[in-house]
Amino acid sequence: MTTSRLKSYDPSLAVHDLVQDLKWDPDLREAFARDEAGVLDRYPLQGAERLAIEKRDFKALYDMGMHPYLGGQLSRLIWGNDAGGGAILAVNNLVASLTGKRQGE
Amino acid sequence: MTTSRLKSYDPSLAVHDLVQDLKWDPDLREAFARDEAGVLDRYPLQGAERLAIEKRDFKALYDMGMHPYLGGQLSRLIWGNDAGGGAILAVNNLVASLTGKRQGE
Amino acid sequence: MGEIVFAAGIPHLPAMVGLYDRAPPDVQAIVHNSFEALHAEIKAARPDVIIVFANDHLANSRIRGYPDFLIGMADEHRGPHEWFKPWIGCRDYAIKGDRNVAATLFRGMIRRGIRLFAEPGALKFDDNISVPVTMGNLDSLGIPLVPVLQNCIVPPIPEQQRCYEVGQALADIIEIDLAPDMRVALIGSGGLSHEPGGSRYYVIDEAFDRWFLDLAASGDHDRVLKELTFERMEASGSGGTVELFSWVVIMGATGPCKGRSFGYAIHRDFRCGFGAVIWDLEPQTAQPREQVPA
Amino acid sequence: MGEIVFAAGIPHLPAMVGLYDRAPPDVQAIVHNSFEALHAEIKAARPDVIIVFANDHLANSRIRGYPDFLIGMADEHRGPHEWFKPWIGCRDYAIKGDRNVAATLFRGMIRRGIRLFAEPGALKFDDNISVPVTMGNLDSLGIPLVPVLQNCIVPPIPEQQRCYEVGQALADIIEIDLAPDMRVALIGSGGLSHEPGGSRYYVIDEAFDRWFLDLAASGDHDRVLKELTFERMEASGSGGTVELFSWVVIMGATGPCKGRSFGYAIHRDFRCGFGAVIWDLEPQTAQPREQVPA
Ligand SMILES: [Fe+3]
Ligand SMILES: [Fe+3]
Repeated sequence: MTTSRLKSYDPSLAVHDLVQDLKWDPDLREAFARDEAGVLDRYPLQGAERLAIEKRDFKALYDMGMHPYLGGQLSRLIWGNDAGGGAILAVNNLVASLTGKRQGE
Repeated sequence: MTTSRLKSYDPSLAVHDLVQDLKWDPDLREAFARDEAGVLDRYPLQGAERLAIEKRDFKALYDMGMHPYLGGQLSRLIWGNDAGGGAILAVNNLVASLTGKRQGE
Repeated sequence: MGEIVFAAGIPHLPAMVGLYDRAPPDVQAIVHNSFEALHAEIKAARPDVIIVFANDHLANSRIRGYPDFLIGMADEHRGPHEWFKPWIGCRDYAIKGDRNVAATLFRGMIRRGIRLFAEPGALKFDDNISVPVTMGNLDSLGIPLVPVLQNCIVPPIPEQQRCYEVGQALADIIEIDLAPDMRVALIGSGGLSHEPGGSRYYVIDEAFDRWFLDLAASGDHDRVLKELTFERMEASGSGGTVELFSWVVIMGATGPCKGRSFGYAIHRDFRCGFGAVIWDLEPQTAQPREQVPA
Repeated sequence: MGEIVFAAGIPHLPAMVGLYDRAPPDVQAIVHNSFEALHAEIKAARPDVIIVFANDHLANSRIRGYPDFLIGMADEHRGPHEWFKPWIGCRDYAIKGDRNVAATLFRGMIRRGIRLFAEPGALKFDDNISVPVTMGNLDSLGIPLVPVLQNCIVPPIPEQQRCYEVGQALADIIEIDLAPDMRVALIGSGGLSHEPGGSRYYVIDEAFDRWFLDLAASGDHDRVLKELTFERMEASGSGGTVELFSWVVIMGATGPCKGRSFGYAIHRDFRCGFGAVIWDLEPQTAQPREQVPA
């Protein structure tokens, strides 16, 4: 039985603003690809929050209360956003991080 | 018995955006003082709505659903905003428009 | 007195667009037939406006300032928004809006105690509006569309009872506030079972989907309100299945009536079950808001 | 387990600042004594944070996208906002915020089903926060302040029952979610009878104001919930008197307890009645949320 992560998410996390800004601002996306640390510096991320982003540790992010819908979008911002390629890689890597298993194992 | 205008206000009127923009933007305020018609042109005001603004006819604005709190602020944007001077003139002119009576009559 | 002349619920899975060509023929057929029916039956119903309720997916408002319902008042709606283009893989589109209908809905909801937010400028559309418009070629019909983006995933979420009430208010506005003889088509866009961003991203709950499609077509709204709970939908895929609240808004507007489905398709790469329902409205839908006992 | 150590309701009439010097001495004395009591009793209560609920007055959000409650998360709050300076005529101020307390309130309200919006950056303050801070010299106390701006005037409005529930949730958050031993002061800022922007701009309803001050000090929350209705407040001055909903939030947080007033002042140029109440909290406020039968 999986319980809903939605109702226990933490709306105050700064990572949510990061993902929403990245979606809305192509220039920021470009800066993020070129200099991720520089972009992360602009947000009041907690230490563990920032480390989890850097390590692509979605399980840690979700455990600290990141909203999963924005988690899915963060995975696409990192690994790719095109339907037939990057987005599939993003889903696979996200699921692997959350479950500890690679797809197909 | 006066009934509340609040619950029957019309949230879709463009005059609300005009007043909120004027509060938030000193440059627009300056433009409004210099060239009111030019500023009004930027908003999708209905004919009667625009005419009422031009004629300082607050009764007409309220009857078409303007929110009275923003009406009070529009009066200060027109007649003055300082506590001891313009704001008093604004209140008096607003009340005169709404009641058909000048203050002190 | 306006009238509801068409009502449907249909999922908007983005992968169904980008990965359509790679899907098996039987899956393609169900998707194709469902959107073809959507297009043809809307056209036949001759509506003056199409109102779509759909999950906003956190695309237009900060998560820390998130409205339950947000209506698009613009004269034209364009999509998909830039970042969603490669992800959905659909064509660009532009479809007329209807500022008057949107303003009437806005005013009408507020006066009925329902907090609706309104955006006079451009909204960012992802799969929510882009999939039904492009897969159903709704932009070729020449009928204006009014989008109402809905909070299905950011707590506190308007759940089934509230969504049904919003639908009842919508019916009331159509009947009382809209211009006389205005013909209205309604679409709820979202679902079926899926878990975007979750550990069960690839899990589709076929049993739930088939149960839901039967329920939606049954016209038994007492059961809908009792059984289509947040918890049940979350168990069938967190953060995605709850988009079916958009269908509940439409059910609230039509009142109980039976529907037709065009088959159910399951395909792992879509990461979501697919199946649509078009409801058969009573002629004139005399009392659309009254709830008939089941 | 945090604790509520101070609670008060006080009006924020802007003209009371700008036109104070021209007011008669007896009016000045009541205003002065009330704010002096506010300052002194907060200081004596040694709170770690002051939380203020106050009408937003359409200063921070579009009327077409208006939140019911909006919390300021910034590390510092400055005011008054530029356009309100000449209108209020008060001095500039800067007062510490508390990001952690604000985040805890934000999270806590959302998890308790109450939609709170949050702004991490600067909020625009008018009389709502500026009057209590400058007239009460709260910025000299060195205690951080967390503002919660409230929708008192844009329908649909959270009315007395909802405001009381929000106050109960606030008490629950203070008791359960805040750091142990955290001491909290609460202020409801707004009222009494006035009608800003209305035809009765100059009308003050003395009978209502005196009735309300007695009611607020009585601790009879059953009567508050039954009698302090939107309609009654609107009858005593539209769009202004309803700010007393902010006091109801505080009452919901403290639970029933008696209060002290510092007199009632009426002065035409203030365009609003004036009178404050400080509530006497039970020592330890053991069960602040349980409602004692009247
Ligand atoms: Fe969706
Ligand atoms: Fe006020």
